[in-house]
Amino acid sequence: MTKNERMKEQILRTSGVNPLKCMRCGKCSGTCPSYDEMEYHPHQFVYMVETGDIEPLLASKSLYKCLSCFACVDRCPRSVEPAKLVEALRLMVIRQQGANHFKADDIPALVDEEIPQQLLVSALRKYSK
Amino acid sequence: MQRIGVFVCWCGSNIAGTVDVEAVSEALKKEPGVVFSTNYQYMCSQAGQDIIKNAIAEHKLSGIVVCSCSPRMHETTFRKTAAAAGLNPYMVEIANIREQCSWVHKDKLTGTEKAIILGRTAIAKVNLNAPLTPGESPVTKRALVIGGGIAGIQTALDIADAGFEVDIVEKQPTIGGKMAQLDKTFPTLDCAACILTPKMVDVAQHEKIRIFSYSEVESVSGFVGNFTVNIKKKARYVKEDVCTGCGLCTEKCPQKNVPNEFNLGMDNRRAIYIPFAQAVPKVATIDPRYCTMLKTGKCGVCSKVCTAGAIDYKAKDEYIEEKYGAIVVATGYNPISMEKFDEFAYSQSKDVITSLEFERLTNAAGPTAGVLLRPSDHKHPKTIVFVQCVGSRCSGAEKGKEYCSKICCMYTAKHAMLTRDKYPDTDVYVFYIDVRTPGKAFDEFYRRAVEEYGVHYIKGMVGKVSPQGDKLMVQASDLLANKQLHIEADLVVLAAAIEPDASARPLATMLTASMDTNDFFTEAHPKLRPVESPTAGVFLSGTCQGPKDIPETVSQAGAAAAKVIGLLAKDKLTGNPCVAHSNELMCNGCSSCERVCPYGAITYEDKEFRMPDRTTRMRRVAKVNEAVCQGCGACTVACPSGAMDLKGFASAQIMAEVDAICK
Amino acid sequence: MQALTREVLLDRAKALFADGTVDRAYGWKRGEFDYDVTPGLFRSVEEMEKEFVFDDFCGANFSKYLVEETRKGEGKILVFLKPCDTYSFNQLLTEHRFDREKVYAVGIPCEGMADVTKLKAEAAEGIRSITAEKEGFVVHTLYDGDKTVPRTEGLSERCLVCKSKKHVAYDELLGEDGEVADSARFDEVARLEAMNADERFAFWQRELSRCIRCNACRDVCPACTCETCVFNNPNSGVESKAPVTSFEEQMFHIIRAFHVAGRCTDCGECSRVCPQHIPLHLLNRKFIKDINAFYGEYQAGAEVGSRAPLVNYTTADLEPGEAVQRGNEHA
Amino acid sequence: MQVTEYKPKIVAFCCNWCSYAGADLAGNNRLAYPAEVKIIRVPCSCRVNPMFILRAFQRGADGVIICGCHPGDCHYTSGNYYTRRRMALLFSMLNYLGIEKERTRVEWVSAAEGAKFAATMNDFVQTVAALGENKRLEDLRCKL
Repeated sequence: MTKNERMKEQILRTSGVNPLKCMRCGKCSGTCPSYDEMEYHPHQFVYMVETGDIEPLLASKSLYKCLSCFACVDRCPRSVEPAKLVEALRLMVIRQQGANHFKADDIPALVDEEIPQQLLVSALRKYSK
Repeated sequence: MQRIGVFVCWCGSNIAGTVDVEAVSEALKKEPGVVFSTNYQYMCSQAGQDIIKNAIAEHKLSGIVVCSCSPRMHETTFRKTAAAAGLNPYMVEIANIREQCSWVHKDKLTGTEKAIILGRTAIAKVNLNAPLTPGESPVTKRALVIGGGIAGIQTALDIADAGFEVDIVEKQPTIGGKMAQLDKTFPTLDCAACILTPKMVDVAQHEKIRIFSYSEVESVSGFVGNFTVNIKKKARYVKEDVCTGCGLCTEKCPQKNVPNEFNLGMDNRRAIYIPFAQAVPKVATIDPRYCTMLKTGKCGVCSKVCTAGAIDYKAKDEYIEEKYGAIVVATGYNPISMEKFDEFAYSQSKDVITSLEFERLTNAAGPTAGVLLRPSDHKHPKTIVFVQCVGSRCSGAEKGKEYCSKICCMYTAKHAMLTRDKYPDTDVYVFYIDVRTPGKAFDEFYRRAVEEYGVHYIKGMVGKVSPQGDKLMVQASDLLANKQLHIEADLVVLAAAIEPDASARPLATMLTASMDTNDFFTEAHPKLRPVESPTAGVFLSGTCQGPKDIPETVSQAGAAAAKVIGLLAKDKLTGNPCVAHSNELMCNGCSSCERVCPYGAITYEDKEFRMPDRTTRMRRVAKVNEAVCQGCGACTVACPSGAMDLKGFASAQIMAEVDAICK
Repeated sequence: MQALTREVLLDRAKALFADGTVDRAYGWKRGEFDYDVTPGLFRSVEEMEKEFVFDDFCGANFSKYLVEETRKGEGKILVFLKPCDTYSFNQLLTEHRFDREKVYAVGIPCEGMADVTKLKAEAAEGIRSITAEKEGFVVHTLYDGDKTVPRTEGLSERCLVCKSKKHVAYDELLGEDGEVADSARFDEVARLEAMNADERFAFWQRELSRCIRCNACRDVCPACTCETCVFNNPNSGVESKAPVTSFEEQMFHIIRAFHVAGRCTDCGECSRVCPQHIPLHLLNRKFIKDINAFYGEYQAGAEVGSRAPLVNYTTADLEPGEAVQRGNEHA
Repeated sequence: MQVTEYKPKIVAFCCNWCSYAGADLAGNNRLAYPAEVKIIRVPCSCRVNPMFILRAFQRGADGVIICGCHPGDCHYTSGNYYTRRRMALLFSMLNYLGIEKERTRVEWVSAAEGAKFAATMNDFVQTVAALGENKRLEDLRCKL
């Protein structure tokens, strides 16, 4: 098993996503609010994981542009759930770094009426192991 | 003791690949009753059948076991072979060593072992087989067609033209179905009404056809050749034979605000109405949900203006019972509800419409007299976005339908093309996942839309539609350009998936016809018997069986008609001899069997029995009507004494099979 | 003590013979011992005067005998029916097993019948007779004098959990009619259900392995009136007459219970007559309990013509898998 | 004595119209399931007499499964509804007698459910194999 295959295997296991279900309609990318900020778009995440092209994704800032709004998960006609792939990839990065950048205990200090709660949840998804 | 011949088929390598056929035929030679055993490459071939015939003659076989493919495939074939060699066809048993052995097991030893057991089981059964002779039942030479759309119309016309009587039951006040609502038809672009309405008139005028419009099937009993159907003629409060269809009532009725279902609610009709100008039968119908007279007893305008005196506020539902030899299901389809697809803002904006609504907007008889105007402000839309596969090809039932609705690619191309043709200043975008155009002149048609009419086909899906002011902001992906598009549209048209009509499910239950998970009727064989239901005497026409376009529907309608004609042309049907049979000596007359019989095939009579002491005694015993019995066997288990048994599937036979398997 | 005496019944029978209503009668007949009562067919008043008895040992249910007897002769048969017997009577009518016109049914109240085995066990040997007195059953013995057993201890199990003192069929009623009782008859079934599978298996092995295959349970059962019983039919695949194997533990009683499922009125005759004291009624009651739980309360024989649960269905019935789970919930 | 891997004997009663066709479809699609499963074709699941099931156990079967059309889809309208009641009561009774409840099963398999047929059989064989041999209902004389 090559390194990419191993990583793919791990991503599929942690995310529970089966990219083979994708019919390449692009609705995830059509629906994504961060689309223009991203180097790789939701449908590309799915396709690149499927082909085992994981390393460019891990290195891309696109991972952190995803707002975890889950619109792509909600609207995907095939129940592929691209955002879960994004989360798994982020988790992989954090695990490779071996550090937990954000813990649940940190949240109460950050709660502020101005900050949407979803942002905190999203941050937790992005930066914690 | 039987003299049994065993014939093991290789089915090329299909069986021989996983089963040692030589070993099987050798092993089965030793089974009780077996006097001959052989194997051959293709038992179903002429040469294979000749081996069987010769063996029957040469070894005076009284029963045969063919170890081959499923009995559902070739049982009939081998029964005919046996009959041709003078052996009763019901002395044939099949051991299914292909579908249920060689194809599901990989290891040859395992496969061979199992094949021997399956062969042994069939031998055990055939040892107890008895020759059977099928009974006969008469055929009622009249067909019922359920549904009066193009499928039902075509089937009815074809059957009637062959000289048989046909009744059409249509739940709407008029026949015509969905096709009557369409504007043009792809790929020739002829007007739907121009080709449909003459057929509707033909139906109305055909002396062999009766139309029960505004009617529904209430119950079905009986069996192939002998169905009894109860039809409910809903009260339309207008005497059908008196109404001239002048339409005066529909103009004078004061109740003006009834959503017009023919135009999908995009305009209004009156409480008394004729769905459209070419309706057949062209008679008015009062909608009791809206009629003031029916609701409050005050009004009566229609009755006053009707010079023919056709209005009858006291009308009641009528029930008609009729006998039929065959039933054709042609219940059609509906677009699915768009409620679950919030992202397309269907329920938020009037300017997000389905393709069927678009048909009405472009139809000369539609709410805008054929001028393409936005439903919200009646302005010409300048930018139109078509979204394909809405609710089709989804995973899981909660999202939509798993299947491809088949017709959307083509009608969307048609809509896009016609829009560009009539209004060249309009920008037309079509978002597609794949464009599927298998069909005669279909791809050419789609290419014309792109190349000649300049429709923008974009590979990608719309993610979101949000109404902003009088515009619709369409956010979509362009997969080939790897861009996200934001289009300011005036009209969004959704190619909604199609689903079987809701009436199909209860109808299937009444007909005991099977359905798939999507509520499409199942065909008897997906390839070889596509217009027959597995239930004998029930045939399928049109989209009730699966998504299809008009040409396919018409050809299936004709095929169903041909099957019906083939059935009705017979004077008698040979029945299934595998029917229940009661041993009078053991029968208690307890009525348990009668209670579980779904066909009412069991009756009782008092019969005189001679007792061992030479006295006679009257006893109540069960009698099976063999023409009515379908051979399910429910009675055999309900019978406490075991007097009831099933020919061909006798308790002793099944227990012999059990023993052979467990040996 | 029964509410009615032998004399009340006998007087009524005499009158019915006298006015020609009936020409024979089913009643309880004196046996070798006074507690050893057998069912008997009486053809005259004289026979009845001599041998007819009615006391606390008259458990036998005559319904089944009517199947054969009504086919003989033209006259009517008098039959005495205790409340529980009337259910069997109706069930047989539902199954068209005899001609109602040939029977004159007299309903009689029942205060419960004695379990002779239980009473005999009270005194080891030398039993002269057993009588029912106000204070309970009195066992008269040769060596130890009289021994009194409280009534509740001497009654049959089926009477202790009596399901109904109401007659559901009769031409005339002697004495008072009672009510359908709120019975605890399923408690024992529930106790078994609460065991684990191994314990249940052990229990039933212990019980059923004692079966000597005398067929008394079948022969007495008012639901077993088949023209040819499957166990006697060489073509049924389950024919067997003698207790040669494990067939009794494994097959016979299950098949028998299933055959009468939905038709068994829970009259308890099978257990009463079993010489090995196998609690056969616990098989039938399991079916009744399950039927009540799965498909709604159903009492076989409560009304003539009712549709038995096994020849009926609803589209919403529970699945067999769930049934096994539910059947284990000893509610 | 030779030690062989224990393979349960499974008798599967399949109704002709749905489940037998479903089994054929599993074959058409080459969906593997253990060879221990042997199918007996019956016109309808309601043809299956409880006596057949007991017979199978008596003769040494380790598991018996009955497959029929889904409720409401019976080719004979109501056959499988009777099956459902009969088997519900029979299985509950067998369980009451201490027979392992996992040895009996009813499953509705349509003609279109080849995959379900194979999956059901795989699961059932596994379940029964885990229980080991049927000792409680087998009549050893039948082995002679």
